[in-house]
Amino acid sequence: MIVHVKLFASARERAGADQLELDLPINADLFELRKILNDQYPCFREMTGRWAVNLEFVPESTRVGAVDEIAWIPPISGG
Amino acid sequence: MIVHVKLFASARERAGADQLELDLPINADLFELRKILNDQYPCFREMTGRWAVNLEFVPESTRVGAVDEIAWIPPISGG
Amino acid sequence: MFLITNLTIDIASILSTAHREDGAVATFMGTVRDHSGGRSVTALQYSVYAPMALKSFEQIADEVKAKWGVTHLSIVHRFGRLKVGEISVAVTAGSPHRREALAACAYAIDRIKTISPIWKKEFYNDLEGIWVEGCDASPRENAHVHAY
Amino acid sequence: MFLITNLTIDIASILSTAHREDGAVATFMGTVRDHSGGRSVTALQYSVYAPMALKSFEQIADEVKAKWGVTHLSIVHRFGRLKVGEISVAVTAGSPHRREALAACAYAIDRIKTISPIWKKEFYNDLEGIWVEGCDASPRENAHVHAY
Repeated sequence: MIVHVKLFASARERAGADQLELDLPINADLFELRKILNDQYPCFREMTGRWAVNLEFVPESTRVGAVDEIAWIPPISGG
Repeated sequence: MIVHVKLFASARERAGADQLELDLPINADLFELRKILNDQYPCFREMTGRWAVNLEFVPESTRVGAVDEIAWIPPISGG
Repeated sequence: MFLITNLTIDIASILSTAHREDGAVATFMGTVRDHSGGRSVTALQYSVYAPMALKSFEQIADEVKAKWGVTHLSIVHRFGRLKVGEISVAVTAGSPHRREALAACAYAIDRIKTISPIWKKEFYNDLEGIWVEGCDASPRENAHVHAY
Repeated sequence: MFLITNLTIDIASILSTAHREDGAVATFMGTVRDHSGGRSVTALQYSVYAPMALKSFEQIADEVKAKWGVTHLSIVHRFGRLKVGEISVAVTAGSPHRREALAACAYAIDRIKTISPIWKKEFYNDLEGIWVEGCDASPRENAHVHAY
């Protein structure tokens, strides 16, 4: 299945894109997504951050589907 | 010696004056001033408050003179 | 800035005097509530011993700067008659850090209520008005209560 | 009011939306400092994941209302490029009581810095600009850190 990962700030600049398209196995979780991301975009290997799905922070064990809004959240610095 | 006592808020309304003039013995302290005040203005007997001399809160043992600015400070409620 | 005024407190102009280069500006505003002790309040009147109140504001600013290293503290207090919703007091603190700015505001307003010679009279629908009797702590007690 | 805007934050208009009948209104403003980590800062750029940030503001308001019973909380955050001295964030809390209003402001700004997906890039005199890496706590850790 095709999923899209939204990128922001340092991650967006390093990847050179607002979002990335990935082909994941059905029922994949964010841990598997991260592995595929690291393989296809080596710049991700060193990145720290959190996952958000449908506007909520979620653990890496969360399974994702094609309709979910998936975002990679680098360390935040608002305020 | 003649001293003046500034009054505010409830004390001012009860005494019906912005300030009171009192004749005190030389070297009197605020404790003696209060006794004379209570004698001459019975409405003071029930009043709680603090003394200020020259814009500072002071204890009742403070001696006052004719040049001091003496004020009776009822319980405050600013803010 | 330390000010006692019978004019409407203009919070925007007060904030324009804060040192915005500091990074953190905290403000506390007290406003006239429409009720007090279960009764409906129609208006307030503040009476002030102005020279002593201004001196107390300066003292509070000195305390705040010593305790939290804030770079800026302003206190503005109204006197005279106020309507419901009007600002009675505005405290503004500027600091490099947010915790200090907020703590300075909290401390300053507590101190105003303890040492600044200001009195509030509440007016109700059907009554003459009553002077609110608040803090009557001795200066020595204050020093202990506020030594945090 | 929850707002993410690229326009100058107008603190007077934000305060006009606060419930002044409440008695206590506290505000915290973060402004752009002219230095960071010993370096001179010339400008900032904020980037925001807007729908998630707005959702986080609503969550923070719910938490604040549950914890302190404040009646009003507004959060406004800038995005885009800011000059030194400009307001980046403004939090306003209205409450019947001063301690709650100030505590709500302090809590809300801490939470924004922990859960709101907003990023700051600092520009210096001679450099391209660097994304500031701040909070990376997991949501579960947050819950503990902020359970005060």
